[in-house]
Amino acid sequence: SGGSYDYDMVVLGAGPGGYTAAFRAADLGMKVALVERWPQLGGVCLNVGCIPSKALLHAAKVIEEAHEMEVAGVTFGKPKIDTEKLRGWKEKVVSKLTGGLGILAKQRKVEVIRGIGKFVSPHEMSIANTDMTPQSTVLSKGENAPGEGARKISFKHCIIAAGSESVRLPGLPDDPRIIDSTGALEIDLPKRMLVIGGGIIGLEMACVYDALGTKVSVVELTDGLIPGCDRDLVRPLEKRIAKRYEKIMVKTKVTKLEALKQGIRVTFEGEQAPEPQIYDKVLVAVGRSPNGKKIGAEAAGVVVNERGFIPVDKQMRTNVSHIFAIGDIVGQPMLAHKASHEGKLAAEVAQGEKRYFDARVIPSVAYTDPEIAWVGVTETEAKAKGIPFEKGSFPWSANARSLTLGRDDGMTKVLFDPETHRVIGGGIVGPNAGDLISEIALAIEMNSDAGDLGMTIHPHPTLSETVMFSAEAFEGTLTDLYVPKKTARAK
Amino acid sequence: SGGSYDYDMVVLGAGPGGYTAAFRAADLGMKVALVERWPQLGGVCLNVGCIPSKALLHAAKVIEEAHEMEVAGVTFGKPKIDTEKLRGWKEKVVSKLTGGLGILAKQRKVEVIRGIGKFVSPHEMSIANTDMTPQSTVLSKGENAPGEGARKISFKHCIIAAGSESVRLPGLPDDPRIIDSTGALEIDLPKRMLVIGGGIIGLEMACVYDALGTKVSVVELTDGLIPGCDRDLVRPLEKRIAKRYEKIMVKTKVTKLEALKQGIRVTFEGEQAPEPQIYDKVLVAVGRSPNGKKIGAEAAGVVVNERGFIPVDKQMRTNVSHIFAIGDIVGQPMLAHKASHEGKLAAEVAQGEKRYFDARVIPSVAYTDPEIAWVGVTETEAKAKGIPFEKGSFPWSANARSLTLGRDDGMTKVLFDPETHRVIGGGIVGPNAGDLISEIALAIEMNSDAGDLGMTIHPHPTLSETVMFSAEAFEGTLTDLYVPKKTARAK
Amino acid sequence: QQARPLRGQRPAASPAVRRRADELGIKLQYVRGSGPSGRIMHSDLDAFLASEAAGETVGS
Ligand SMILES: Cc1cc2nc3c(=O)[nH]c(=O)nc-3n(C[C@H](O)[C@H](O)[C@H](O)COP(=O)(O)OP(=O)(O)OC[C@H]3O[C@@H](n4cnc5c(N)ncnc54)[C@H](O)[C@@H]3O)c2cc1C
Ligand SMILES: Cc1cc2nc3c(=O)[nH]c(=O)nc-3n(C[C@H](O)[C@H](O)[C@H](O)COP(=O)(O)OP(=O)(O)OC[C@H]3O[C@@H](n4cnc5c(N)ncnc54)[C@H](O)[C@@H]3O)c2cc1C
Repeated sequence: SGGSYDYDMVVLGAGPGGYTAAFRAADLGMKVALVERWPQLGGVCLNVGCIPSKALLHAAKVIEEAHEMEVAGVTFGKPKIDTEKLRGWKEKVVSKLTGGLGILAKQRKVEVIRGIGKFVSPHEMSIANTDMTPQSTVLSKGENAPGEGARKISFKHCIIAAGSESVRLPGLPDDPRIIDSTGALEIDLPKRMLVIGGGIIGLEMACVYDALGTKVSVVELTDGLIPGCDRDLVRPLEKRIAKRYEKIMVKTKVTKLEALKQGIRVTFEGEQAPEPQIYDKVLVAVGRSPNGKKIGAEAAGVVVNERGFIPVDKQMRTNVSHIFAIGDIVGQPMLAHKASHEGKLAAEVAQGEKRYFDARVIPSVAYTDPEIAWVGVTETEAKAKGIPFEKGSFPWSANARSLTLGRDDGMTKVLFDPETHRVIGGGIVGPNAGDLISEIALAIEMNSDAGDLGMTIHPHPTLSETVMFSAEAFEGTLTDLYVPKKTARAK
Repeated sequence: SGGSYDYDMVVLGAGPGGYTAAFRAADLGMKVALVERWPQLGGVCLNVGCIPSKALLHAAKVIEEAHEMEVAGVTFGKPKIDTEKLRGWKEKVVSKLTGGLGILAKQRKVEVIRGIGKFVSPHEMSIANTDMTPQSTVLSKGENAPGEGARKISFKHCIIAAGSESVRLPGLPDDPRIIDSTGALEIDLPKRMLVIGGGIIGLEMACVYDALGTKVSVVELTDGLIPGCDRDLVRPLEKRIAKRYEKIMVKTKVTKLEALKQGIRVTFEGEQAPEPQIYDKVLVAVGRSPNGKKIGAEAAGVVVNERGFIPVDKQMRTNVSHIFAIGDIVGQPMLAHKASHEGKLAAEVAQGEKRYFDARVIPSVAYTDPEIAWVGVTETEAKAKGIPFEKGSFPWSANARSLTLGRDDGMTKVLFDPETHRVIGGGIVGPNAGDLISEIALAIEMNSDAGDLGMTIHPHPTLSETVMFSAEAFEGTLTDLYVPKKTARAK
Repeated sequence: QQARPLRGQRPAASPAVRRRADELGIKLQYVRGSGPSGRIMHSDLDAFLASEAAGETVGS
């Protein structure tokens, strides 16, 4: 039914953006091909991103929780860690999900084509054979070269979902002890490790290695961990890891990495910079760069900017109107749930539906211990942009559920428009923050105000009560804490 | 400022309903006394209910999670359990919270009066000294007797928040091996225990004792566990405990308990009834009965029904208009978050605000493993009452976050009005279900429809995504599973 | 004279709108909702009050 084309829709890249787009397109009746260079579907997220990292983080969490129960009279010995088995378990989780995607593709008659896809014209793509895997991608030099056995397919519509890859720092020695997040997921445990980059990915991996026994240091160029997140949300994490990790260096630059026999010698620069140090491993987690320059976009006439991102409109269309782009390759935030939401939208628009990207907010989560999640306007952003706001917050040290979990270091805050009392943002730090933030996301999308959140009965004892309490704190109706002077707000 | 009265407001009972009412009344400017027979504030919930049970359930959860990580290559030895230390930890959690309440009362200048309160007239209460504790209440025979050193206080308004107590089965032998939930929280571990009553409280305690090494059996009179909850939500729990517990007997009646030297001999009746069995302990968890008949209500002219409940209107007023009643003592569901919501409302109404109880839904949670939570219309109820509904559901075996937690036994479902597509109910079974249900509660209160839930971007990978997926499943737009034949719904 | 309720179903208003209607003594059945899917917003209560003050009938 692709008319004169082989397919109604070709999707390039089978990450969360791509597979979602392909499946939605198929469900809407299109004949769809999904082009992917790796042997399994799922992209970075399932193969070497969200999923394996969260599996390892769960293992880390259980190790910590078991340890913390000692004060409660439940004493486990130090766990024996079989990294090979742990790796195998993590891979089983991944393959269960990627295998599931393969089945879903079959059920929907989405044709999965293995190979490296490149545009050769506005309606054609060449597919080159490859034996690339998620693990080999980053190191592979040959990914820009046309492969063997190339063939061509044509399409009426195309969705580019080719994602991103780890940024490589220029001038690094080629040494297996210098790894990126993909390498870190192999959990070949060093004694002493440096994580370059104090963003979400770096800190998540730091959390895993620390729990598994590695002595971890973190170095971050800017003046704080998790740039973009409010400081008060990061503080409980900082406090916790300051005690646990060897060293956390902010405002510090790594100027040189040398591969020595006894380890990687790292030179630092900055106020807090230590003497050069030798680490058994160095994890480079300084960001991700889009794959826009590697797909022959010029042959299709698709504009790619100098950083490799593909500009799109509110319908996910590139400058070439039958070609869409979604996910990490179109810009920040580089998050799986943004990619899949956009994938769905692009498929629907290609099918002729009049839809636009009009979600107001995209939540962010760091699955560290404690977890940190935020959505909508942050305080930092509000202050920088002069957005008026007031806030209600609730410390988890006064939340019953948190104490029963043996934790008191969490915090929830909700930001409100001072005039309408509408929820405009929120942030949570503490166990399960990632699950809890969804309620605030829904509140924002539904135009809920403080009264709505505060009068919705939340079950007791739960962590989710802190969202309600934050709204009550703002309204001046909170009883679970004493907030002197604040008088109830009329609305 | 109580005019001719000692207090503007006297609150009888300092459980979640009572302390919330007292604090709110004080914040609204009233002179408040809070009468409580136990030495600490917090009522059943904090002292011998929600909080200690959840603390123990957390310990149970950690033990299970640690055990489950063996397949992932993280092997802990069998934990050493020091029940005295565990009890101490649990008590520390409780006293941190009850102590916090004491401080909050002081900060608000709420006068806490220790003693047994009884109405002596519509505007007066007598307070009798007592040394009752949360642990001694149930066994105490003297609670109906007027105590020593009684004094009288007068009030303009009163809120009755005297709560409930465990139902005692008639004709039971008086034996320390026959316990109620309060006794069970002492975790004096037997080898073999029978839990009478397959409701939430019984199953939560069963979960704790099982994890701590007791051989547990459960007997339930009706035809299933957790009556009132949809069967599909209970099934994963049933499956899990069927493998772990010694025996689960439904449609079975306990006809006799005999205290023998070697244990408690229990006689059963019903299709699946076994021979009489001897247990080291028997936990009676067959419900809770309100304390309405023990507060001298007749002296104030307050109507108490034959079961001990106090009828109230939508403003929580009893038949005597300056006397309110809230919480367990006014009826089902007997839940802490219902009590505190009502407490706030009653205080506001007493202060002259024109408010009504108009929350649409009150969530329920069983903190078992897996957790079960539901809110709004259940399928069972919808079918019984002929409420039209359609449902969208999502199995956690296809949810990435669940798999990274090493679990695949959860399920989420959301019920919709077939015409408006509005959310009318929902149920979740799986870890953290209690936290997750709040989003569905908010959706119901906000009149959200399937599109609202489905188009709100939920972070990946989280368990909260299953709420969004359920809405998409209903709408026919789900890509994370294949739902054949269903075509997208127009709205 | 009493206007007819606009709908038989439970009016679609959020908790805060319901609370304010309670306080103002407004029966939501008589209020037209201008929000998505006919939801009653705070502004609809304002409009309702204004129209009442102006002596207009609603529901026509
Ligand atoms: C360690 C780590 C942890 C993360 N954790 C989270 C998290 O918890 N939550 C979250 O939301 N996000 C997380 N992310 C980010 C998330 O993985 C990405 O945002 C998401 O994968 C982007 O999806 P996508 O569909 O845009 O592209 P990708 O997932 O990057 O998929 C692109 C796909 O395209 C294929 N491809 C590229 N070029 C070609 C070509 N020329 N021919 C054929 N195939 C091609 C690739 O092989 C790949 O499969 C994490 C990332 C990392 C690295
Ligand atoms: C084991 C267990 C677990 C539970 N778990 C949960 C849960 O997880 N979530 C949940 O929502 N609910 C749970 N509940 C139910 C919850 O505890 C009750 O719904 C809640 O405590 C009711 O609050 P209340 O304010 O109405 O009364 P209560 O908490 O019963 O408090 C009544 C107070 O009044 C005092 N009092 C009574 N009579 C007098 C008198 N004459 N003079 C002075 N003081 C008096 C009592 O001492 C008590 O402090 C649980 C209950 C139990 C037993």
